[in-house]
Amino acid sequence: MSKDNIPLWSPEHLPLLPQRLVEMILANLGAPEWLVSISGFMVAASTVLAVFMTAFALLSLIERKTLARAQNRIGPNRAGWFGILQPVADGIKMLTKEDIVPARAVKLLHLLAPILIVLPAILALGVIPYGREWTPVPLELGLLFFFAVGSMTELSVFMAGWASGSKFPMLGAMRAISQMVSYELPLIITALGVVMVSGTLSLPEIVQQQGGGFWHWNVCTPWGIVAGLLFYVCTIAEANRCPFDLPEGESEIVAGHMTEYSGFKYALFFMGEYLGLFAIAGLFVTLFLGGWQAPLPGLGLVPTWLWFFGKLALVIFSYLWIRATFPRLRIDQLMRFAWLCMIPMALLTLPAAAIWHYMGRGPLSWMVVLPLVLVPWVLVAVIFNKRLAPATRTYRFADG
Amino acid sequence: MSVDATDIQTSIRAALPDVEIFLRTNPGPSGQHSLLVGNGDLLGVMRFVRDELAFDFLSNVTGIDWPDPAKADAVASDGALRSPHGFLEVVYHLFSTTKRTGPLVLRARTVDRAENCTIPSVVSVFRSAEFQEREIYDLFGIVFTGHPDLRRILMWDEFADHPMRKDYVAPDDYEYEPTPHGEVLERAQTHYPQTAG
Amino acid sequence: MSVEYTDSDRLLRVSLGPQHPSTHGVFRMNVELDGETVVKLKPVFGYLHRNHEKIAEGATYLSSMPYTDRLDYICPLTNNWAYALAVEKLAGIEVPERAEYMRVILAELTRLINHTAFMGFILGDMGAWGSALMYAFREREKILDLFEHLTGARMMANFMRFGGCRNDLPAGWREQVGTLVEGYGPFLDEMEKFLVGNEILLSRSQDVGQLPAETLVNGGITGPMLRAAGVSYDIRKVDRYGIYDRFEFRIPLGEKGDVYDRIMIRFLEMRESLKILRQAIDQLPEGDYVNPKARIRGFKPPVGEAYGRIEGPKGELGFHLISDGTPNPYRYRVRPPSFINLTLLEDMCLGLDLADAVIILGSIDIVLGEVDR
Amino acid sequence: MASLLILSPLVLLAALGAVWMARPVHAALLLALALALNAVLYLAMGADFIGLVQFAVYVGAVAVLIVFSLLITRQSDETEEIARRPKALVPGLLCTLPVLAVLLITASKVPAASDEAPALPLKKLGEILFTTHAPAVLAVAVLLTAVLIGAALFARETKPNDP
Amino acid sequence: MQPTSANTPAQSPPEKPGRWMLPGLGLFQGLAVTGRNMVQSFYNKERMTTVQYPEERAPISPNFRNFPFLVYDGNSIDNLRCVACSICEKECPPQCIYIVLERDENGKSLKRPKIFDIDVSVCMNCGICAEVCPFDAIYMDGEYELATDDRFEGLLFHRERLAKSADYHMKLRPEQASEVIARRKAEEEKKAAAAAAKAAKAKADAESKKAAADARPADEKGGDA
Repeated sequence: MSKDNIPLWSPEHLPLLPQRLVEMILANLGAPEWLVSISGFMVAASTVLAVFMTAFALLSLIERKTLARAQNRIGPNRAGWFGILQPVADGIKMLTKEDIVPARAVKLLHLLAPILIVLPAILALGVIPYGREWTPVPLELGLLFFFAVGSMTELSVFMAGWASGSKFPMLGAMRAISQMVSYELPLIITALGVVMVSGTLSLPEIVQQQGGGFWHWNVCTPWGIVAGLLFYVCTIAEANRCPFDLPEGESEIVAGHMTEYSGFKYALFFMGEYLGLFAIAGLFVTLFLGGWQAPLPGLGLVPTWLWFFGKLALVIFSYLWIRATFPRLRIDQLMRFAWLCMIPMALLTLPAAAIWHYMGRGPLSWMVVLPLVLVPWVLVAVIFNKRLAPATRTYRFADG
Repeated sequence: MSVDATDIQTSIRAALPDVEIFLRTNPGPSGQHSLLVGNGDLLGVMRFVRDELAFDFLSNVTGIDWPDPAKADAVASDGALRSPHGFLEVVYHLFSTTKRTGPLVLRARTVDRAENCTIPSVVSVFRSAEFQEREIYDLFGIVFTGHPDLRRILMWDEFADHPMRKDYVAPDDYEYEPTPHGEVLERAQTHYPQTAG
Repeated sequence: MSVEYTDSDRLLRVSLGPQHPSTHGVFRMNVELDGETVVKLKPVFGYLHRNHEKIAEGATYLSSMPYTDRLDYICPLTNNWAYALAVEKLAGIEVPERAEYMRVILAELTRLINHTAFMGFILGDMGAWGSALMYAFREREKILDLFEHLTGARMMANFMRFGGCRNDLPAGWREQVGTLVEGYGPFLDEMEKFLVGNEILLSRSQDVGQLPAETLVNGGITGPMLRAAGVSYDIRKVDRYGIYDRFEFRIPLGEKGDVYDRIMIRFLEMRESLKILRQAIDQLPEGDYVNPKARIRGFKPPVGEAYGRIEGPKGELGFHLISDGTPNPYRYRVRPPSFINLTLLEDMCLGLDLADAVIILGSIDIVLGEVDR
Repeated sequence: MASLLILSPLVLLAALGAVWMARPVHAALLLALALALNAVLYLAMGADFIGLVQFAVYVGAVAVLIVFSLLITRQSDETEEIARRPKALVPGLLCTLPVLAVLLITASKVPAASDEAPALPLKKLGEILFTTHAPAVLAVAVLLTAVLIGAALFARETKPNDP
Repeated sequence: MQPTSANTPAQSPPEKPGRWMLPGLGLFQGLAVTGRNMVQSFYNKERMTTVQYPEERAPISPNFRNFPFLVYDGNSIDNLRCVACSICEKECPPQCIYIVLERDENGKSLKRPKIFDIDVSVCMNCGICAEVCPFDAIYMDGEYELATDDRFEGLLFHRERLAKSADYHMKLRPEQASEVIARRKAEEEKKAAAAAAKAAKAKADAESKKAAADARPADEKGGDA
């Protein structure tokens, strides 16, 4: 894309503005070619980081305020105008808090763990297409990169759990790893469905194919509904959020693998968790909700990255809503749910997607694929309900 | 509805021939008379009461310290003064969930307050006595023979004395209080001389 | 189902508490875990022990009434009533009609507070931290305001005297209770929508911590836990103390006695309490609120012994008093339902997960003020 | 070429550390580091797909499972582990030297590596895999499922007094 | 009598017994409840009960009781109603009141407390002192902002700090104060009447004695004074 004929200040290219400005200035100053491209990349990366750091700060405030509203409270409103400065206050508190390292901890791993949790989240954020023009790193193997980097978090959770030396982190690490490993399978299998249909691993390409109105989105296809739902549930499990927040189930094992951390390392854990949440929710929006595509064809005026962040906000609001409502699953129920219900259902979406693709994607394919996908759900609902899912009970009354 | 202690006593005597069981009338208006059971046949009586008379719920086990026996006989007496020196006593309140009958009060006494203050534990008959007997052991010092896990329950394990006994002297290392008066004042002044006078 | 392990070094010894988010106070459990399943669970008490009974022996009958508020500090008025009932049985004092009605109204309001707060706590233990608790505490605040309006303090009421109550109902109090009772029905429906059908709660709480009814009775378990296992034993119906025989209400009974039944039994009990409250408010007579002949100062009951008990929200709360004629009780014994309900805690938790042990402790609904006394 | 010179000693060091470390957890983590550096080597040479797959499969799955199994089993104490190490040096060297020799001989016969790797687009890779090599892929798939079921059965038996 | 468990299979709380429910429905009901609360917490006063404390203050109920205070009639502190009988000191459960009776030089009690301390860190505002005081001298206050940084002297309220005027009591609890005032006035009248009656009787005796004295003036000089 030639840079010179695109107006500098067009809203669509706003996110790229800092990068193009720096490159223009350096080019005018006669800097060598490699220096210009290197600094351009650095500035592009820092814009992504800046955007998501402010999003992280905002989300930590919005989460507390939405949870408060769901519980008929007001939430933080003392720091700053409407609690706006609360994230700043938390940041300063985290920085000034004493950083206690337990005596039995393995110092190096104890320090390395929080870093290795934030690292993959940031790498994953670099791959997601936020706007028609704005994909920080348009990799040809974007999705594979995302999952490769994403799977490293388990290693850092183990380091955090094992290096802290005490019991609760050990339990927390065990739970976290088993949960992440068993929910990564359905995550990848459902993502395969999208890859099969769009024929490419590069995320901008996948979003390109979902253009022209929301009925083109992957979620509005017979197999897409089921795959999207499963992917959504797996994102909750992958980001360790309620009802799958077993690793730091505070009512059982205090704070799981994060128990022995305090001060800025604890803040790093939270940053890693929230950035991971942005990354995995961003992937969900990219694969199933048509990334930066506008819901209706005629909306060319609005910059595309606004659609992406709007959908992202909606998805993350649904996480907060779920967190305000549901209790936690037990570890064996979580495992049984993953292996007995999620993975078979996810495997089922692959043939459904293939049939839908080779039957020409028209109404005929809808009629064939829809029952193929929904019948097992009904079967599982009936079986689960009769055998496993308990019904409510009747209670007799005595007068005496 | 309340229980008639006398006919319970007669039925126990009928079933267990040579049992030591004496009626203790309660002078107060509450009308809850009790039966004093010898330590030897406490378990037998408890098992009989649970199985035949359907008192399947042991609600409460209370420990009492009687330094002078006259007071004990004033509260629950059959006229004759039974033991010359002080003793420790345990009172059991039993109820029946099926027959809905009121408290059957049984009493068991130790020989004396110093060396052998032991009473057979009823945990084998009523599990509900487990924690309550541990508490009585902790606060009164009655050793319950046959208790599965007799440890201190409320005080910390290294605590030596038994606080609920009448002759227990509380430690006087009070934190300084601005308005001590009476004997609290004198004791506080021994600890904080500058506040005296 | 007992789980024996020979090589004990494979076990993970964890001490849950006394500083732990879900032990309802300073309560500690030494748990031995094999992976996640509980192999051994020994409760440790005594962190809040202040020897309430020794203080009561040194004080007069009246001055230990405010201390009974601090036994089970979530339902102070039922503690007061249990103590007043025991002393009235010890000294043979009659209670006028109006005072009996006031006592029933206050006890049923306290039962509402306790069971509503229980709903919030049990969901907090399961992980839905905050939502149910805040709704429960929003309703609890309304009832506490009623108590503050009547007794002068939200929680530490110190309101019952031997032979009646401390002061009369202020103007308009009765109507306020009426409006509260009307508003409570819809709140319970909303709470049930939140609780009853929730699959995660169902799967977490059903068939967890289940014991046969005989073991429960033999273990001295009383209150909603006993009725959840199907044993119909409610002291309001058994002893017919106070004027409970004038009201028409029923006792809900479960069949399995697991955590789910205990939650639902407390729900149904709240609905029954609302029924009692409606009847009590309609029939509240005029008259003096305390027995005129009852003395406040220098009260010396005759020599004797008495055991009085009531159906507290947590179980049978009893007071065993022995008087030797002096103004101070010779022996003052509290029969604490929370303490005795913990006897079978280990039997319920063996072989289950750590997460279940936390919920089972929550379903017993203990308050450490009463456990440690 | 520069990346090869920087990365390969690092990989060697990490692998040696993985072998030499006394505490099993350190060894496992160093193994993960070695595999990760290997993946970086592939990426540096331009073979993106292989690099990412190596990273995802080895670091993401294999290393995590090794570490997870360490977490569950009770570690034996390291002291007798350290005691055995010097004695193990001689047999260790005896085994590795012939392998090293074979490796060097084959490496010398290979023609000088051309600079750019043969560019193989992903789509063609997929087609080759599922057309010419389809039977091999199916055989591996059947083998993997058999292994999975076997592992599940093994896991079940060790749990004592299972109904 | 056997428990008549009616065994009437009442319907389980919200819906028919053991109704088959689509597995996901319960979760959505839960979401609906939190959603409704989230939306209504913006406009429904019933649900939003939080009060921004320093700016707005929740109203306290009329007979809310906090720490006790001594009542003095009129406007000067030295006519306290308290006569230092120290009944409240004996009856106070945690023993946190400390009274020293004021005596003049030759030991006659002046019916006034020289020292009247309440250790507010020990007092649990149970209200028993106000209940047992026969002279209406001590009542429970409604003021609750008493935080201090000094743990000892700051929480030891002396007589001056505790004493408050009768009309403060009237302002704090109108009906209780007016009832006390009425009762005290009635006692005054009764005492006055009794005094008057005694005085009248004394005068009557004096006249009768005088009359008797007049009747026999000759035999004794003195006559009573």
